[in-house]
Amino acid sequence: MQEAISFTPQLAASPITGILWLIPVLPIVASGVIALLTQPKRKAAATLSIGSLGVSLLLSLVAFVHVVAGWAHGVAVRETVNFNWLQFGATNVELGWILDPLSAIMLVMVSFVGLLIFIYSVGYMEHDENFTRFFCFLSLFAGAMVGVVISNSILLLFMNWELVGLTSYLLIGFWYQKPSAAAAAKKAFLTTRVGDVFFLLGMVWLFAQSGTLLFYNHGAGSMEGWALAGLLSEHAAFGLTAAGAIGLLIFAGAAGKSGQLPLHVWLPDAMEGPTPVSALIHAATMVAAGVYLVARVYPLMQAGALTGGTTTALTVVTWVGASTAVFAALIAVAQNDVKRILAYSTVSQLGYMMAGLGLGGVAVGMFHLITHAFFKALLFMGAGSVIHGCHEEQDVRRMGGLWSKMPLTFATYAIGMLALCGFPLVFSGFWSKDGILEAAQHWSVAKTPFYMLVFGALLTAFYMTRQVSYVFFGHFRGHKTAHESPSVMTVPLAILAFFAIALGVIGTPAWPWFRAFLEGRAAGFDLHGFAEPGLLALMATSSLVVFLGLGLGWSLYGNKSPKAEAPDALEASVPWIWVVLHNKFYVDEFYGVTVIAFYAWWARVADWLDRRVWGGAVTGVAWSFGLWAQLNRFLDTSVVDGGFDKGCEELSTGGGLLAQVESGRVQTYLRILALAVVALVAILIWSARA
Amino acid sequence: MTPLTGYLLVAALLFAMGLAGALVRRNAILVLIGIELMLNAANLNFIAFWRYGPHPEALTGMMFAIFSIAIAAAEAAVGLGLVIAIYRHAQTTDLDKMNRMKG
Amino acid sequence: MITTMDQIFVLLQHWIVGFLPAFVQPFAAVLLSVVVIICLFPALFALAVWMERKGLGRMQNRLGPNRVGPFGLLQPIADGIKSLTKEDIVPLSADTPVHFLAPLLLVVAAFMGFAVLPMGRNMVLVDMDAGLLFFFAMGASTEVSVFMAGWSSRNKYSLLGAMRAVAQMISYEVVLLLSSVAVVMISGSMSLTKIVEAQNHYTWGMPHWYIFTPWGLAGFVMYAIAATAETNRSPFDLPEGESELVAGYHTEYSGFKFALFFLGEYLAMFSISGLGTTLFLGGWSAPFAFLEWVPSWIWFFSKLMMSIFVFIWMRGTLPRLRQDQLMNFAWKFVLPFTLLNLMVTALWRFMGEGWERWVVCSAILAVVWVVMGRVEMRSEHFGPRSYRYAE
Amino acid sequence: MTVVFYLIATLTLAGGLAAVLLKHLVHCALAVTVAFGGLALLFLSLDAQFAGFAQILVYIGAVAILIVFAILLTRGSELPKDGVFSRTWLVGLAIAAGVFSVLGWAVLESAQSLPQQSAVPAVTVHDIGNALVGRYVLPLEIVALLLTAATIGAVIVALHEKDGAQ
Repeated sequence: MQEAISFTPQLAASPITGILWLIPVLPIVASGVIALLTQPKRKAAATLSIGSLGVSLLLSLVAFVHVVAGWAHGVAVRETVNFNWLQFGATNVELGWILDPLSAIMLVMVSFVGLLIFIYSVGYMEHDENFTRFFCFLSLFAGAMVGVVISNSILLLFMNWELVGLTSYLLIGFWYQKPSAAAAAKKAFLTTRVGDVFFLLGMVWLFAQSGTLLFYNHGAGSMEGWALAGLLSEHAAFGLTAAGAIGLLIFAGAAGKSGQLPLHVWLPDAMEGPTPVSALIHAATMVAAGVYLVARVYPLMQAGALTGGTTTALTVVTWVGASTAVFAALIAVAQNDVKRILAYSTVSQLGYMMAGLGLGGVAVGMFHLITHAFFKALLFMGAGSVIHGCHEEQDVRRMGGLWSKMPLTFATYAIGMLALCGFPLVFSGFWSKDGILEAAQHWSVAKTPFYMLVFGALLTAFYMTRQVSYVFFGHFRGHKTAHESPSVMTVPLAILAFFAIALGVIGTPAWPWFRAFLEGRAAGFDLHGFAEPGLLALMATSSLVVFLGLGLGWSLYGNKSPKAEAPDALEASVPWIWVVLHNKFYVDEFYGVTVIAFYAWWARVADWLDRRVWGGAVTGVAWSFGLWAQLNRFLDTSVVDGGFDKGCEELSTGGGLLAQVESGRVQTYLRILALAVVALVAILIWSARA
Repeated sequence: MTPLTGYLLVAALLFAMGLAGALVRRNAILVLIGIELMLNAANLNFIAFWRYGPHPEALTGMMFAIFSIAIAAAEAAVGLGLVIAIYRHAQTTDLDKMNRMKG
Repeated sequence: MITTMDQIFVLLQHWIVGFLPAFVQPFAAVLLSVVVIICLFPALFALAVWMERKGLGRMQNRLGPNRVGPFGLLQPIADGIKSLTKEDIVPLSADTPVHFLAPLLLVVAAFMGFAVLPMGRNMVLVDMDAGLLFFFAMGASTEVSVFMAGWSSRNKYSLLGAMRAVAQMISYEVVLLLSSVAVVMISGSMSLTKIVEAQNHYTWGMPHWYIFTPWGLAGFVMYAIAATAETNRSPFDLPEGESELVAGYHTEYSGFKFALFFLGEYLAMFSISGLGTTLFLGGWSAPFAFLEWVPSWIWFFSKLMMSIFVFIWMRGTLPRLRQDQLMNFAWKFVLPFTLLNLMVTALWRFMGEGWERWVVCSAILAVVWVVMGRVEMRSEHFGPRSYRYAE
Repeated sequence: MTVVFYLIATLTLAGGLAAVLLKHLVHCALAVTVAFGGLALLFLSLDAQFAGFAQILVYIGAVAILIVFAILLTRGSELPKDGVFSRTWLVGLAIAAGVFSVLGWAVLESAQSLPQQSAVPAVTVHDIGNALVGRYVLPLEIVALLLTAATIGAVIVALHEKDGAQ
C-alpha cells in the first residue's frame, strides 16, 4: 500500500456539477417525447433516445474528466448540490446530487454501455411493431439509472430505484402477449419489492436516527461525521450497531435488485425480455445498482471496524455474496437456454462483487462491477446476435458450429467468454477477479469464502466452455440456416470486446489506478506491486483453476456433436447431480410450497373469514332485528286487544324507527348524523363543565 | 354580547338553517345548497376565531377557510354532477323517491 | 405647475371637502369620488356609443348618425331621451322581482369595478391590498344578474342567450384571471396601484410596461381575447346574436331597463379595458420618459379610449363564432396557452436579469403558439356543430 | 356589535332562510347567492379581505352559477306536484332546532371565556401568499390534486351514459 499523499477535499460545486442533473433528465425527457410519438415514427424515436443518451455520455465524460483532473492535482473531488424539497414543520426533506469518483466512473460506464446497447437495439428490434414503445421505456430506464448513480439523497435514490424497477418490469413484460413474459415481469416486480420493503425500512430508520436524507452535506450528511458517530453509539439487536442494522436493511434491498440469495429467482426468468434489455438491465446496469448502493452506503457498513478488521454487516455481505457466487455457478452448469446460462452467470458474478465489497472494500467490488458490465453486456449482445442469427432459437442444443457462419460474433463472444472466465494476464476479468480472491485470502474471519470463490471460478470456466462449445463448435443442429447479424449489431460488439480486454490495465497490482482513484490516493506504476507476498502464488493458482475449468469443459463437450435430443455429457455420467442442478436446486418449487402456498392459504382463510365470520355476524344482526320485529308484532296482535292502544303505537313506531335505519334515504342518514353531533357536543360541553 | 359571540351565533343559526334545508327539502339540489350553507357557517367560525384568536398572524383559521372554500368548489362540482347523473337515470331529483339503496 | 395639472382632481377634492366639518370629511371625500365616477363613465358611455356608431358606419361605407348636432354628436342624448320616455313592458308571466332586479344588479356590479382602478397618480377610490381579486369578484357577480335577466323573462331566446352568456363568461373568466396572475407573479402584488408603479420606470426613455416582455405580450393577447368574450363583444357576441336570438338575455326588456343593460355592457367594457391598461399597458404612466409632463389621467383615459376603439374595430372586422367553436377555442387553445404563459413567467422570474431570458421565453412562446395553432387548425373543431345546452 | 354587523347578519340569515323555505328552486338558488354575498361581507367585516373576495369569486361566481345550471338541466325550475318538503319534515326541523340549541348553548355557555376585543391583525395578501407556498405548501398541493380529480370526476359522472362522447 502506498502512503497517501494529503489530498485536500473539495466541496464547492463546479459548473459541471451544477448541470449534472441534465444527465438523467435528458433521457427522461426524450422518453416523454417518444411516448407522444406514433408507432410508425421509428427513426425519430431511435434518434431521440440515442441522441439524448449521447449528450448524456458527453456530459458524463466531462464530469469524469473534471474528477480525474482534480485528482491529478491532488484534490479529492466530492461536489454536491443539495436543495430543500419539502418542509414539514421543522423537518426538511432534502434532495441533491453528487459528483465524486464513484459516481463519475459509474456515470461513464452506464451511459457508455447504455449507448452501445441503444445502437444495438436499433438492429435487434428492427422488425418489432412496438419499436417506439421499446425506446420510450429504454430511455426512461437509462435516465432513472443515471439518476440512481448521481443521487446524493437516499430518498432521490429510492425514487430512481423504484423507477428503474418499474422500467425493468415494463421491459421484461415487453412482449406481454407471451404468458411467460408477463409472469416473469410480475415475478421480477414482486421479488424485488420484497427487498425494497427492507430498503424503505432502512431509509426511514436512517432518517429517524440521523435526521437527514443526504449522504454528503459538508459534514452534516448521514455518511459522514457526527451522524455516523450517533448511529454507532445506538445499539440494535444481535450485537449490531444501528449503523450496521441499517446497512443490512439497505443491503437487503440491494440483494433484491442484484439477485443475491435468496432473492435471485427473478433474474433468470427476466430473460423473457428482449435481449438488449437483458444486456442493459439484467447484466450491466440495473442489477449492478445493488452493488453500487452498497458501495454508496459503505461508510455505514464499515463504521466501527477496527483497523484491518471487519464488521458484522460486512461479514453478512461477504457470506451472502460468496454463497450466491457458488450456488448460481452450479446451476449455470446444467442449463440449456443460452440466455439462462448467462443469467445464472450474472447472478454468480454479482455474488463475486458483493463478496468483493465485503472482503476488500469499495474499490475491489466496483472494479469487478465495471469490468463485468462490459464483458457481460458483450456476452448478452453476442447471445442476442446468435439468437437473431438462428431465427429466435434460444436452446443451445439446437445450435452448433456457428463459428464459421458468424465469425465476428464468434470472435467477440470468445473474448467476452475468456474475460468472464478470467483468462490470465490478457483479459480484464482476470484482474478484477484476482482482486477479490486476494482480498478473500487475506480475510481475517474465515478462509471458507476464499475456497468457495476459487471453486466458483472453476465452475465459471467450466460452464462457459460448455456453452461456447455447444453454440459455436461441432455441427449445426438447428433447422434454418444461421446468418451473421448486421453491422449495427456487430460494431457495438467489437467496441465492447476492446474494452473487455483493455479495462484490465487500470486494475493490475502494478498500476492500481482504479483503486487509487476511488480511494483518492495517488497512483503510480510500480512493478513491485507484484512482489507482495503470496500474490504471484495466488495468480498462479487462479490461472491453474481457470485452465482446469476450460480443460474439463472441453474434454466433456468439446467438438463432440451429439444430436440435439441426446442427453448432456454430464447427465450421462452423473445423472442425479444433473437433475438437481437442472432444476435449479428446486428453489422455485421450494418457494412455491412455502411462501406462495402460505399466501394462498392465507387468502383462503381471509375469504373464509369474510364469508363465514363477518358475513355470519351481519346475518346474525339481521336475524336479531327480525326477531325484534317479530316480538313487536306479537305484542301488537296479542296484547293490544286489552286496550293498550297507546303503548302499542309506541312499540310500532319503535319497530318503524329500527326499520328506517336502513331506509336508503340520504336524509335519514343525515338526520342520524346530526343527532349524533348533538349528542357528542352536549357530552363534550357537559364533561368540560363537570 | 361580545363581537365574537355575535359571529358565532350567526354561524350557528346559519348552520342550523342549512341543516334544516338539507333535512326537510325533497329536492337533491336543495340538499346540496343546505350543505353549502353549513360549510359556509363553519368558515365563518374559522374566520371569526382567526380574527379574535390570540395569534392572527399565524393565519391558521384563515388558511382553513381558504382551503375549505377551494374544497367546497370541488364538492359542489362533484355533487351537482352526481345529481345530474341521477336525474338522467331516474328522471327525478326527488330524494323521497330515491330509495334504491334501501337495506 | 406640472404637478398641479397632474393632481388637479385630487386637489379639487381636498378643496371641496375642506369646507365641511371634520367628522364627515372621510365620507364626503368618498362620496365625491363616487359621484364623479358615476357621472363620468355614463358620459364616456355616450361618447363611446357615438364613436361606435360613427366608426362602424365609416367601416361599412355608411355615414353613421349625422342628424342630431354636429357630426351627430348629440345622437346619444336623443337616444337616452327616447329610452326614458318609452313604455316599460314587463311580460305577463315574468318573475317580476327578479326581472326588475337584474339590470340594477348588473349596473351596480359593473360600477364596483372602477373602485380599485387607478385612473391617475393618486387617483384611486380605494387602494385595496387585494384590488385585483376585488375586481374579479365583482366581475363574477355580473354573471348572476345576466342569468337572472334571462331566466325571469320566461322567453326561450332570453334563456338561451343567458345560458350562452354565462357559459361563455365562466369559460373566459378563467383565462382572464390566469393571464392576470402572470402580472401578479412578476410585480409581487395584487394592489393595482403597486402594479402601475412597478411599470412606471424607464430605460433609455422606454417604459417598463409588461406588454414589452415576451410573457407580457402573450398574456396581453390572451387577456384581450378573454376580455372580448367576457364583455360579449363581437366576434364573441353569441349571447346576443341578433340573427339567432333576437337580442339575447335582454330581449324582454324595454325602455329604461334596456338602457341600463346597454350601459352595463359598456361599463363592463370600460372597466375591463381599464384593468388591461393597468396590468399590461402601464396604467397612467407615460409611454416615453420625455412625455412625463403630460398629466397622468390623460394617459389613462387615452389608453382606455384606444382600447375601446380596438373593440369597435374588431366588431367591424371579424365575423361571429359558433358556440362550439367558441368553447373549443377557450378550453383547447386559450386556456392551455395561458397556463403555459404562467410557466414561462415563472421561468422569466427565476432566470434573472440578462438577455438569455428574453431569448428562451420568446422562443418557447412562439414555438408553442405556432405548433398549437397548426394542430388546432388541422383538427376538426370546425366540423359539424354539436349542441350541448340546447338539447 | 355595530349596526353594520346587525344589517349584514340579518341579510345573510334572511338569504339563508329564504333559500331553505322558498318554493321555487331558482329563487332558492338566488337566495343562497344573497346568503353567500352576506357571508362575504361578514368576512370583510372581520378584516379577512382575501377570504371575503375569494368567497365572492368562488361562491357567487362559480358555485351559484353551477347550482343554477344544475337546476335548469334537471328541469328543477318546474314546481313539483307533491310539495317541496319531505314527508318527515317535522323530524328534520326538530333535529335542526336541536342542533342550533346545542350550538347556541355552547356559544353562550363559553361566552365569558371568549376573548373580548383584539387589534386588527396586520395581514396582507403577501403574507397569505407566503404562507400558502411556505408552511401550507403540502395542503396546497393536495388541494390542487383534489381539484383536478374533482374536475375529472365531475366530467365523468355527468357524461352521457349512451353516447360517451362530449
